[in-house]
Amino acid sequence: MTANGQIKIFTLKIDGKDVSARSDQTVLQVCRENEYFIPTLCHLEGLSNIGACRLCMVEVAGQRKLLPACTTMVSEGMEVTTTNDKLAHYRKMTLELIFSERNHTCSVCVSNNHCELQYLSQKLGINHIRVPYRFPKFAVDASHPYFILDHNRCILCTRCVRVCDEIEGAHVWDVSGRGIQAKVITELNQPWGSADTCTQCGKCVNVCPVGALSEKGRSVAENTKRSGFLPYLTARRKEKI
Amino acid sequence: MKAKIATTWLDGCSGCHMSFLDIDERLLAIADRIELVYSPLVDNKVFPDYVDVTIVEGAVASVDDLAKIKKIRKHTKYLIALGDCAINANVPSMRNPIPVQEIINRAYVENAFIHDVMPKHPALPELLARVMPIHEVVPVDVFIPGCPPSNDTIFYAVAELLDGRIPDLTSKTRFGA
Amino acid sequence: MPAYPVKVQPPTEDKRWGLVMATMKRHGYQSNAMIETLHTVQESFGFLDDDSLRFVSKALNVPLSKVYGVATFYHFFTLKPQGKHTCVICMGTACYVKGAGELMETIAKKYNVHPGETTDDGNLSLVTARCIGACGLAPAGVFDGEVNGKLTAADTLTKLTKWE
Amino acid sequence: MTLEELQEIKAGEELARSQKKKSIHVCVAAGCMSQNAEAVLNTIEGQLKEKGLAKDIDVKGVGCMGLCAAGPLVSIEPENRMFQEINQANAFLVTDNLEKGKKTTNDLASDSPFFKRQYKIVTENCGVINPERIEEYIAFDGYLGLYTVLHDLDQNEVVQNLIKSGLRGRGGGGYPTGLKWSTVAKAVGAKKYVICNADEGDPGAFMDRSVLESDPHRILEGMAIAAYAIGADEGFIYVRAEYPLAISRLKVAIKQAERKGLLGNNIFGTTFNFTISIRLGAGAFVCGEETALIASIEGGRGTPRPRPPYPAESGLWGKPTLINNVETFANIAPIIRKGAEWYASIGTETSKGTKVFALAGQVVNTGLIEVPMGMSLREIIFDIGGGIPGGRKFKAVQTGGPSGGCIPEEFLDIKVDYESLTKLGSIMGSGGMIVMDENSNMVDVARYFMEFCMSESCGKCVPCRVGTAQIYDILTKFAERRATEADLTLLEELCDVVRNTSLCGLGQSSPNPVLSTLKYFKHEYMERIQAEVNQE
Repeated sequence: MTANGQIKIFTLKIDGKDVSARSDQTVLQVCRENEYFIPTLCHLEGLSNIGACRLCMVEVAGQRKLLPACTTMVSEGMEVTTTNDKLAHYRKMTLELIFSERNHTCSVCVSNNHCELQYLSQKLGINHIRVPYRFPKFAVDASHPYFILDHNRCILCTRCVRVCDEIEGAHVWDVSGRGIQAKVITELNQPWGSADTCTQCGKCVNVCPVGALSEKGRSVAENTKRSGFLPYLTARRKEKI
Repeated sequence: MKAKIATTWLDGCSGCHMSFLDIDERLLAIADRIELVYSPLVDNKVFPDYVDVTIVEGAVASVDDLAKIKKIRKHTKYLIALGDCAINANVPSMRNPIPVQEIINRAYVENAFIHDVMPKHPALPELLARVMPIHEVVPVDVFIPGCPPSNDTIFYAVAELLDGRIPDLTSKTRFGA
Repeated sequence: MPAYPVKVQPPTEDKRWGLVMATMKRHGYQSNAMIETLHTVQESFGFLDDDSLRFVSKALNVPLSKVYGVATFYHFFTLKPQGKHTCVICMGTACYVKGAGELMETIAKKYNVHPGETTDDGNLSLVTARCIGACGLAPAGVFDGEVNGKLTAADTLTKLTKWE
Repeated sequence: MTLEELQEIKAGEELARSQKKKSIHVCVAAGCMSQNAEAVLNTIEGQLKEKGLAKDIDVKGVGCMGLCAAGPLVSIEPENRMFQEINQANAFLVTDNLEKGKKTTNDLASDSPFFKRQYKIVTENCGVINPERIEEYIAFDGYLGLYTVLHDLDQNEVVQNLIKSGLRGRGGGGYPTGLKWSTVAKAVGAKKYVICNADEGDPGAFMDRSVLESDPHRILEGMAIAAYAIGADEGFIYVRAEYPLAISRLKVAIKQAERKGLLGNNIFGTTFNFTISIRLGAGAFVCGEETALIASIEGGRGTPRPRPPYPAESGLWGKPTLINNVETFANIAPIIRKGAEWYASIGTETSKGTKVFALAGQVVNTGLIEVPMGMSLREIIFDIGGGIPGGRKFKAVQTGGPSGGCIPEEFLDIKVDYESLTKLGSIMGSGGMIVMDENSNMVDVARYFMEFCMSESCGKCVPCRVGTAQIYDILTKFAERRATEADLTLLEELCDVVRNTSLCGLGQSSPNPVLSTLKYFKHEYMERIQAEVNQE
């Protein structure tokens, strides 16, 4: 779907309403374009989609399983349901699982009031977490001259890993271990400040949806993220090629 | 008949109670509809046999907290978890990844300038291995997140309950608000 | 492969690096040879240390964090040196229903070591296996490479005592 | 290689065999190997030499004979007299009794139901041929299927044959193999790959390993036929590093096939080229999932990605890729040789052919068996398996490994096929079958499998990463009798979320052991719910 000539225009139904879409669009893109609300955390416009947070699950008529809107391409005549009781329940539960995994203490978090996780919890009507908190023990890495990494707040969306690899081209970040033991690391799981490959560009910090990555020496109110540069950056780079 | 209201705190900073008091003169508006039967703010030291609404601030951190909340639940119709500590154990729970003895030792021996002794008095309640939100111990009817929830939020919640409705606070408050 | 391939020198003079180099060469120094290469490193040196990970990263032109991510994803790889002796207890389903759990507990208790760890004196590594395929002999264990079946707690401790 | 050369090899083998009076087979698959089968082999050879019989009696190591619990196993052919638990000290029992007649203490009835009730297709050469000699495979019509395909059938005919045979994927899902092949065959692309999934990760399953160790050429031939049918020229076998014997025998087999021109360029004098390389797994169950397996072959972390696109369309390095499991490939050559109709005549309406099971746990005859689809669980466990040892009572059988479920006694007469097992809340899976007796506690069993899924979760998607850990914690509460009614509700809800929202099959199926035990053994959960303690 790279050459313009191959792109087709489809008509599909979202929550019963007809909408049009380009064949190179994902269900999520079309839903957002038409102002249907679908929660996401791992997705970020400008980065590759990995379908990992499972918040954007939607129903597609004729499909036995729920599908992540971020990685599902549109097709002609597709019928998408973006929300119903079941989807709302699953989204809430998934978000609760994220909250229970690490130590998300909003009241003392550097991202309080400008955090995507916190925002979604309110938006989805979560006022308490029913699954028990796991309270794992994690350290804070403040070795970098400009930035701080706090694993306690990390939700493993891997936006930092992807932006560093796909946009900055440095691949300082990756994920180590697996399952519930997984965590983001820099180079050989060494202090961030000692990672020679880090260009200190700060993209990872700005795409982090939560308080896991933040700027040093800034107050909570000042630690807002700016991820809007991403689509711009990808568009500029495409121009150059 | 006036609604019997109780308030209490477990492991918290009493900030939620301060916020509650910030309702200020609006308290007068509901004063004739409620009877404050038990609270840190009043003299009664025995929890009554029947309470319509108990508002609890703070997390469950000690054996005393545990016994207290179980007793409260038994004698309360609507139990309200007020504030993040009550709902997600918040700041008190930040000790959870570390073993209790290590924490106490750190606080009272290693970091003590004078009197570096472990506190040992029969009146001191034993700490639980981990601090828990209230709903992990007993069922909770209404959750009012926030650190602390604003006085407006609390007033709205109480007013709704007095009118016989379970308040919907989704748009009014959230964790860390 | 980099545009101008530069042969990366191994971190030490150790002859075993030759085996590692051979594996990489066989795969044309392509980045997808990483897992095969790590296998060879572990076979040759017993575990993967930072120096070897750095070397593999450089030689195959793979980011450090990616090498680390891969090395820690697969449970076959270990980043710590193993003990003088290794005791593997099979925790496959067949062994489990025949009491492998109790075997494991007995050893863990006596030697104060958890599965996947090595005793403080570096003498014994206790390892669990998902299934060593000796289901007919359940519960089974591997003691320094030698498979033993139909184990009892007493058998196991007798074997381990010999290593003390 | 030509057909004539193939036949020459076969004739040569037959001649050599006819020149020996008898042959002694010693099982050298992993189960018996771990009990010193190699020494038994050497001892027998030595004894025959002493007796001056080395010329007349052939001794060879063969693949898995099936009854692993009684190993090391030895047999005298052609009369198929079997011996069990042979070691260096009692090996004379075999060499002293080459003539029929005298019973020994270690005789094993080769006409017992364990052997007689089986139907061998996949394992037809197991226990018969020396896995390290390509000539023996050829002597049993090996590579004839490949020849037939290359010379007599076009690509579509091969695919149609597979469709007609009704063969379904033996890795677990049961997806129709012919359909899968035809999808990859139709995918656009000059470069395509064939991958053999030999990352047998189910704890308690060792079917694939046995086949690889006992008859590796069968897999190579199956892969080559597949490659021809879909238009691939390169193949990979992704095999667990935990299977060193299987790996070394595969390496030997590949080398032999290359030398004989059965792999490489212009196979059987045609334009068909095909090479196979081995890639080692490194201890990650999730790599059995096809997109994770591909990620691993590409050298990365074995994390699955959302499908579509399916590997058939965009697989290894983005190219159309066919992935089948070991047992599936092992069925291919017989289907080609004996015909799709023959194959389709075996089994049930929806599930054709045979299935290999690894029978283990609390059952008398633990080992490897192959039976036609549609045999009942009761026949498998009680006739072939010999029932429960020690006069204890049967409680449940666990099929399908960590993705499967526990089936209670009331369903023992169900005919085993893909659909019937799924209906019971379990799955066929790759073929692990663990029998549990009355002493097994089903909550503990569920917890055991959940621990497995938790530590094998790749960690990419939230429901599987956190959900399995939360479910495990709740099951621990049950095991320790700390659970409440609320925990039971939460357990059921979590299972539902993990099943319906996880990214890959590992996550989606991970609640199965919990759900099936909740379905059939709920009382065991209820018994562990903490009595409401005094709240004051």
